[in-house]
Amino acid sequence: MTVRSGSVGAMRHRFDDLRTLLARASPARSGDRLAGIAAASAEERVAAQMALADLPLRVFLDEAVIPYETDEITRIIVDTHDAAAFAPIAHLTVGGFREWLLAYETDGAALAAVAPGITPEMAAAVSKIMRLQDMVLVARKARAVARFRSTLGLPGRLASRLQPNHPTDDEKGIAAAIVDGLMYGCGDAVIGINPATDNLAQVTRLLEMLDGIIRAYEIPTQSCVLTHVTTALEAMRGGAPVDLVFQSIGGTEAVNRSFGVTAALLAEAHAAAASLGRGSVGDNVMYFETGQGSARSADGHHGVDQQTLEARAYGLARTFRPFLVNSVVGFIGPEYLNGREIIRAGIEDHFCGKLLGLPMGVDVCYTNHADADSDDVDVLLTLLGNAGVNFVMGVPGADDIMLNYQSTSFHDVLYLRQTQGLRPAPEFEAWLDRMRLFDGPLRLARADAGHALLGLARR
Amino acid sequence: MTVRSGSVGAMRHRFDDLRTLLARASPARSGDRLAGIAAASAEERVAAQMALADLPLRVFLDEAVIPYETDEITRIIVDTHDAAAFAPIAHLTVGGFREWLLAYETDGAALAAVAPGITPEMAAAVSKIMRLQDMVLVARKARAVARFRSTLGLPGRLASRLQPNHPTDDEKGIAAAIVDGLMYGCGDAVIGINPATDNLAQVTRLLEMLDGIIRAYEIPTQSCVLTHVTTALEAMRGGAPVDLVFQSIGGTEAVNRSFGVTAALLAEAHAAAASLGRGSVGDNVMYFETGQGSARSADGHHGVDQQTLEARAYGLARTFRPFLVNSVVGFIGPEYLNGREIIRAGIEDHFCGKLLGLPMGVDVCYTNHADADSDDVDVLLTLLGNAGVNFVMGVPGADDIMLNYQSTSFHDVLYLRQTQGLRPAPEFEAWLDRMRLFDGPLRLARADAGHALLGLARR
Amino acid sequence: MSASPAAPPSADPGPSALAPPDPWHTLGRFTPARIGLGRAGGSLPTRPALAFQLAHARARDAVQRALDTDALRRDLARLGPAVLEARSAAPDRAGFIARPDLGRALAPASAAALAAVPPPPAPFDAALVVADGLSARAAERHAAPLLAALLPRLDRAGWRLAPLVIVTQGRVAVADEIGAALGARMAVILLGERPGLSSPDSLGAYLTWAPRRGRTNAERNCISNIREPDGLGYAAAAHKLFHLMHEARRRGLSGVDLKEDAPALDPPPAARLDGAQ
Amino acid sequence: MSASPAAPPSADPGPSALAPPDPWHTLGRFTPARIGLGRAGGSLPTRPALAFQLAHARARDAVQRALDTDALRRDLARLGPAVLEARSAAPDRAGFIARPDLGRALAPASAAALAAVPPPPAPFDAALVVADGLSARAAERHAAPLLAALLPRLDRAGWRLAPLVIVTQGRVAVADEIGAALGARMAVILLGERPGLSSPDSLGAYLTWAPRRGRTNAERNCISNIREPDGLGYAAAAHKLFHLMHEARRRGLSGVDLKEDAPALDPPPAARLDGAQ
Ligand code: B12
Ligand code: B12
Repeated sequence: MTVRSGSVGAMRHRFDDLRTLLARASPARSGDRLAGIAAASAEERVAAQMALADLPLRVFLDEAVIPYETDEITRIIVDTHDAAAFAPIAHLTVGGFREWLLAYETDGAALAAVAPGITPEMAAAVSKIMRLQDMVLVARKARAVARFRSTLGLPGRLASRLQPNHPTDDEKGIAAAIVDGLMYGCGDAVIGINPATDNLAQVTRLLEMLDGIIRAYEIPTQSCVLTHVTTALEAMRGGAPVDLVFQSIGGTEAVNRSFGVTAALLAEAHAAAASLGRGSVGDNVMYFETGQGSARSADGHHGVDQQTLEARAYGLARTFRPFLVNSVVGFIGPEYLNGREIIRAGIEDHFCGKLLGLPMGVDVCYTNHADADSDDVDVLLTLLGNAGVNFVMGVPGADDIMLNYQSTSFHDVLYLRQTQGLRPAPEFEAWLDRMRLFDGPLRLARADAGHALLGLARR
Repeated sequence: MTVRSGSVGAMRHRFDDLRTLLARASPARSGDRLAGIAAASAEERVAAQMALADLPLRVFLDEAVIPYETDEITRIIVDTHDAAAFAPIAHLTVGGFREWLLAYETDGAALAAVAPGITPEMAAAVSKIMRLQDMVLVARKARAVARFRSTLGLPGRLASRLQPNHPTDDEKGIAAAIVDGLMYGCGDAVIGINPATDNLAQVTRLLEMLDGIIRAYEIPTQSCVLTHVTTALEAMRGGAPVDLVFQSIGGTEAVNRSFGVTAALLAEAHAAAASLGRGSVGDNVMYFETGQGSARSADGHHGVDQQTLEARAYGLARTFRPFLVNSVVGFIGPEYLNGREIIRAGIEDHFCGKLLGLPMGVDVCYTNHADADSDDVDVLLTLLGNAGVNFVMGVPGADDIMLNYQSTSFHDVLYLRQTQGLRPAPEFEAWLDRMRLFDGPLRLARADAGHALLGLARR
Repeated sequence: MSASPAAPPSADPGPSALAPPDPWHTLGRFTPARIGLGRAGGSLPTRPALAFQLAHARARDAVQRALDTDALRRDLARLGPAVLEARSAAPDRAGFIARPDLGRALAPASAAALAAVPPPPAPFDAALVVADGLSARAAERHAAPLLAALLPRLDRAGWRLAPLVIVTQGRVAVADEIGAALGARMAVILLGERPGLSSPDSLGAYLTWAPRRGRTNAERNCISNIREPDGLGYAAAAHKLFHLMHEARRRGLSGVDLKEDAPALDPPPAARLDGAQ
Repeated sequence: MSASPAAPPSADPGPSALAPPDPWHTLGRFTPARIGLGRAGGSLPTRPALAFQLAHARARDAVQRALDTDALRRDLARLGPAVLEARSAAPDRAGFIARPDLGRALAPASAAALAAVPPPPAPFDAALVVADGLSARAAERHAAPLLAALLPRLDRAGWRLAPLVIVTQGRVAVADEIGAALGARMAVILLGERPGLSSPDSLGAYLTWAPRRGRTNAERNCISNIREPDGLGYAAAAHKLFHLMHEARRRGLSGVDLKEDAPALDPPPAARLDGAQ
C-alpha cells in the first residue's frame, strides 16, 4: 500500500494507506473512535480530507481497503466494476469528482450513466469532503426507480414502509396497525413485518395474512416478513407467498458471516424469489437493510471506517437489483452514531446509495440510549425529503413496540407530503383515490366509521 | 399570580406562576440553565408542557410575565392587543391552539387574520409544545409580505441580505464584496453593512456609496448601514440617504435600555425614515435584529425564559411595520444557545415571528466558541427554506471578517434556490434577468470578465 | 394535568374537538401500538404528542437505572440454584453504553472468580446468565419468573446446570466468556433489551452452543420480547427456550442452522393480547 | 497536500477546470473577505470548501488557547506602567465560555488584591485593563503595540493612570469592577474579540465612564477590529481611543450619547487595505 501525507501549515500528517486516509478523513463518529481509527484532531481530519481531495479516482481501482483475496465484497466490487461507465470521470481526483457531481450540467441521466463505474469506496470518499447541502443537492438529482407492484423513486414522490410490528406477532394486533397505516395513506413501499420469532410456521402464517390483505383490497403494494434469509428460503420452499426477500447486510464478508449470510446465499434467495414472478409492474425482489456500525460491532471491520463499510454494503446490494435498500441509521445505538452524527450519517448513506444507483430509503430513527429526540427525526426527515429519498418508515405513533426504538410515524410521512408536495407511488396514489382516503394528492380525507378498510381488522 | 401544577404519574410538579411555567416548559437551552430557570429534568419539562397545553389562551391576557407597570414592552403588548382578531381562537387552550394551527383548514389568510390577536407569549407558549415539523408546517402557511423597493415574503421566493462587511469600512473592500454578492444573485432583501465604527461621517459616506451603487445600476433593492439608531437619526438629520433604519432590540425594556433604545426612540426613527419616502413599491422602513440570550446577557430577563423574551421582541417590532426582522440565532454564542439548540431556536424564532405577522429572516450562523459547524448551517438553512423564510444572509464565503462569525454564503443561497425552487424577489429577479446574471430563475449564468457590474469596483 | 387551581387535576383532558378520534381508534384494544391517535390536519394531536415526549423522558431514565443485584439475587436464589455475581469490564453506565467491547468482556476480577469455581466431573450442560443489558428493570421483573418456569423443566429432563451468574453492565456476548469459564456446553443469557417507549422492560434470551469468546451472532439463537403481560409470557418463553436448548444439545449446534420451531403452546401465546377472543 | 509520493506535495493544487475562477477574483486584493471563490454549479469548489473547514478547526483551537501572561506582562512593563495581574471568577476556559456572569466578575482573591492597592490622592483619570476575552492571541499581539501608541499621548495630555491590570478569563464588563476597585474615573479594557475564520486575533477596546458593576453596554463605547495589518492599525486605533477618552472625560459620560467622531488620521486608516491606491 502507498503512504500518503498532507501538510497543513506547519503540521505534516501521514496516512499509511488508503484505508487509513479514508478513516482519518471521515467526519467524527463514535464508532470510528471506538475502533481507534478516527482522526485525533479536527485539523488532522481536514488534512486527510485535503489529501483525499487530491487523490485520483483511479487509485481506488488499484488499491483495495480490504484485500481481494480475503473478502468477497472486495471481489464483487472489483469484478463488477464497469470501466466504460467510469470513463467520463476517470480523469478526476476525488475533489474534482465532487465538483463534477455539483455541476449544473451533471443531471440525473449523467449520474445514472456513471453509477456502474463508481465503486463504493469512491462514493464514500467523495461524501467525506462534502457538506450536507452538497449531498442533498446531488442526491436529489440522482434518481433510482424500482418496481414490483408499485413504482418507487419517481421525482416528486415519496413512499413509505408500513411497519405493523407486534411483540408476539399477534395477527389481530398486526392487522390493527395495518389498518391504521393504510388509513393514513402509508404502505406503498411495502407492508413489512419484523417477526418476533424466526419460527417458520409463524413466518408463513404472517406471509399468508399479508398476501390475503393485499389481494382482498387490491392494494398495489408488496409484503415482506423480515426474517432471516434462510427462513425466507424455507418458507418459499414450502410454497409461502413471498413478495420480497429481506436480509440485513454489511460491508465485509466477516460481518455478513456474523449475520449468517454470504453472497451465494443471497443469490440463491434472489433467484428463488424472482422465479415466483409475483411482481406486476417490475421484478425487483430484494429488500436489504444496512447501517453504519454493524461491522465494528461484529469485529469485522478490518480497520476500515464505518461509513466506507456502509457504502461497501451497497456495493453488495446493487448486484441483486433490489427493490428497497434501507439504512437504519440511528437503529443500532450511540456507540456507533450519536446525536448529530445520526443526521450526517443518514444523509451520507442516502447519498452514497443513490450515487451507486440504489433505490434508497432511510429509517430515520433513534434509540433511547442515544442523545437524540423527535426534533432530530424532523431534521433528518426534512432533509431527506429535499434529497429525494425513495421511502421512509411508517410506524404507528413512531414507537416500535417490538424493536424498541423510535422511527417515523404515519403522521411524519403526511408532514413531509404536505410540506414538500411529495405524492405517493403512482399506483398507490390511484388506489388511495379509489378508496377515498386522500383529499387531493397530499392530504387525508376524513374517513368514516363505515370505511371498507376497517373491515380488515375484523377478518 | 396563579400557582399551577401538573402531575405525571407519581410525580407532582408545581409552577409558581405563568413565567415559571413557560420557563420550565421551554426546550433545553444553555441560557435558561445559566439563568437558573430551566426545568431540572426532562420529566419536569414535559409536565410543564402538559400543564401549559391545558392553559386557556385567555390566561395570557390576564397575567403578564413582566408587570405592565414596570415594562414598556408589556404595555405595548397589552395596549395593542386586537380583541376582535383574537375572537376566533379565544376559546382555545394552548394545546388546542396548536391543533388549530395545524388544521388543514387554517390557511395563510386565517393565520394573517388572527395574528394581531396573538400575543408574543401565546406564540412562545405554543412553540414550546411543538416539534420542529409542526413549526415548519405552520410557518410555511403563514406569509408576511413586506415592501420597499423589492417585495419580500411571497410564496416560492427567497431573498437575501448582501452583507459586505469590512474590518475598517474600506470602501473598495466593501465594493468588492458587493460585486461578489450581486454577481451571485444576492442582495434583494437589502445591501446592509455593519460599520466597524459608529463615526457619523463614516456612516454617512457608506450610505452615500450604497445609494450611488443602487442608483447607478438601478438595482431594485434597499440599503442599510447597521449603526445605532441614534447615529442613523443624526445621519438623516444631516440629509444622508437612509433607506432602512436598523436597530438591535430585545424583549424587555431593560435589555433595550442596555442597547440604548426605547420605543419612543424607535418611533422617532421610524417617522424620520418614513418621511423620506424613499421606497418605490412600499413603505416598510425598519430593520430589526433580535436573538435569544441578549436579555439574559444584559441582566434584564426578569426570570422569563429567553425564547419567550425573543417573542416579546417581535411584539415590539411589529408595531413599526418593519421591512426586515432578523433573528441572529447563533450569533451571540454557546452561553445562550449551543449546538442543536441553535437549530431549534432558529425554527422557533421564525415560527413565532411569522405567527405574529412579521416578515422574518434568520441569520443562520454560529461562532467559533460554539459546538456547531457548517453542517448545522445546512440543516437550519434547509429547514427554513421549507418553512418559507423571507430572507437569509449572504456573506462572502460565509465568513464575516468583521463580526467574526460564520453565516450563510452566496453559495448557500444558491443551494437553497436550486434545491427548493426558490426564486428571488420579483423585482430583483427581473433585474437579474436584465443583467444576464441568471440562467432561468434558479441558476447562475456564466458571467464574463466584461460584465457591467464589474465596473462597480472601479468607481 | 392541572391548568389552574380552578380546574381539577386530570392527566387526560380527552381528545379535542379540533382533532377528533379516528373512527378505528377502538382497534387499540388489539395492540399496545400507538394506533388511532387522531390528527390535526395531518399532524399528531397535542395529547398523544406530549404523551410521547413523556414516554421518551422516562425511557431515557430507564436506560440509566442500575440493576438492584441484591433483590435479583434473592429472587433467583429462591428458585434453588447457586447464584454468583460478576461484572463486565465496563466501568460504569456511560462506559457500558459507549464501549460495547467492554460490556462483552468480564472484569478481570470476575473472570478470576469464575475461573476459580471448581470444575464439575463432566461439563455442565448449560450456564445460565442474567444481565442488566440496556434495561435493568427487565432483568429484575422477568428473569426470575421466566426461570421459575424453565428450571423445573430442565431439572425434569436431567440437565446439569452451572451456578447461575448475575452480570452487571453486561452485553449478550459476555455469556460466552462465562460459559467457557465455567466449562459449560452451552450458555444462555437473559438480559434487558434496549427499552422502548411502550416496552421499557423487555427481556431477551440468547443461546450459544459451545460458548467461547469470539462467537458471532450467526452462531446464536434468540427469543425476544419476553415480558408478561404485554409481550411473550413466561410459560411460552420457557417453552420456546427449553425447546431451543434441547435441540441445540441434541444437534450440537446453535445459530442460523437451528430454527426456533417449537410447536405452539395451547393456548397460543399470540392470543394473550387479544382482549376480544 | 500530497496525493501520492509521485506528485510533489503542494498545499494549493489550483482551481480545477470544473470550477473556473470567477472573472472578478482579482478584486480579492481589496479585501480579506472570501470573494471570487468560483463555483461548481452553484456550489463552493472543493478547494475553498476545505480551506474553510481548516480555518474553522483552527479558530476553534484559538478560542481555547490560554493567555501567556508572563510574556504579556513583560511586553507591557516595557512600556513603563506598573502591571498587576488578576483573574475573573471563571474557574477555567470551559467555565468562562459557559458562564459570562463569572467572566464579568473578579475572583475574590483578585478583588481583594486590587482593593489593597493604595488609593491615589485624587482619583485616577483612567484604569487600563488588558484581558484575553475570547482570543488570547489578540491580547498578546496587539495590546502592547496599541498601548505603545496610546500611552505617550495620554502622558503628554497629563492623564493620571492606575496600574495596568491583566485579567485572565475576562469579559468586557470586568473592567468596570476593576476601575471601581482602583477608584478610577474611567475604565478602558482591551480584549480579544471572538475569533473569526480570517481574523483569529482581533482586539476590541471598550470604555466606561464612572465604572462600577451593573453598567450596561449603552453606557460604554467601543472600538473594534484592532489588528495590524489586516484591521484597524495601532496609530489609528490609538487616535480614536484617545479622542473618545478625551471626550468622555470632558463631557463626563460614555455610551450612546458619546459618538466616536474623531477626525480621520492622515492617511485615513481606511486606505490601509487598498493595495491599489
Ligand atoms: C439491535 C438489534 C440488531 C442490530 C445488532 C447490532 C448491534 N451491535 O447492536 C442489527 C441491526 C445488526 C441486527 C441484525 C439482525 N437482527 Co436484530 N435486533 C436488534 C434489537 C432491535 C435489539 C437488541 C438488543 O436490545 N440487545 C440487547 C443488548 C443489551 O445486547 P447487545 O449485546 O448490545 O446486542 C447484541 C444482540 O442484540 C445481538 N443481536 C441482534 N440481533 C440479533 C439477532 C439474532 C438472531 C441473534 C442471535 C443476535 C442478535 O447483536 C448485538 C451485538 O452482538 C432486537 C429486538 C429486541 N427487541 O431485542 C433485534 C432482534 C434480536 N434481531 C432479530 C433479527 C432477526 C436480526 C437479523 C437476523 C435480521 C436479518 N434477517 O438479518 C439480523 C442479523 C442478526 C445476526 N445474526 O447478527 C430478531 C431476532 C428474532 C429471533 N427470535 O431470532 C430481533 C428480536 C428483532 C426481530 N424480531 O426482528 N439486530
Ligand atoms: C457579540 C456582539 C454583540 C451582541 C452582544 C451580546 C452578548 N452578550 O455577547 C449583540 C448582538 C447583543 C450586540 C448588540 C449590539 N452591537 Co455588537 N457586537 C458583538 C461582536 C460581534 C462581538 C463582541 C465580542 O467579541 N466581544 C468580546 C467578548 C469577549 O466580550 P463580552 O464581554 O463577552 O461581550 C460584550 C461586548 O461584546 C458588548 N457589546 C457588544 N456589542 C457592543 C456594542 C457596543 C457599542 C458596546 C459598547 C458594547 C457591545 O456586549 C457583550 C456583553 O456585554 C462585536 C464585533 C467584534 N468584532 O467585536 C459587535 C460590536 C461590538 N457591536 C456593535 C454594535 C454597533 C452593536 C449595537 C449597538 C448595534 C445596534 N445598532 O443596536 C448593538 C447594541 C450594543 C449595546 N449597546 O448593547 C459594533 C460596535 C461599533 C462601535 N464601534 O461602536 C461592533 C464592533 C460590530 C459592528 N461593527 O457593527 N453585539
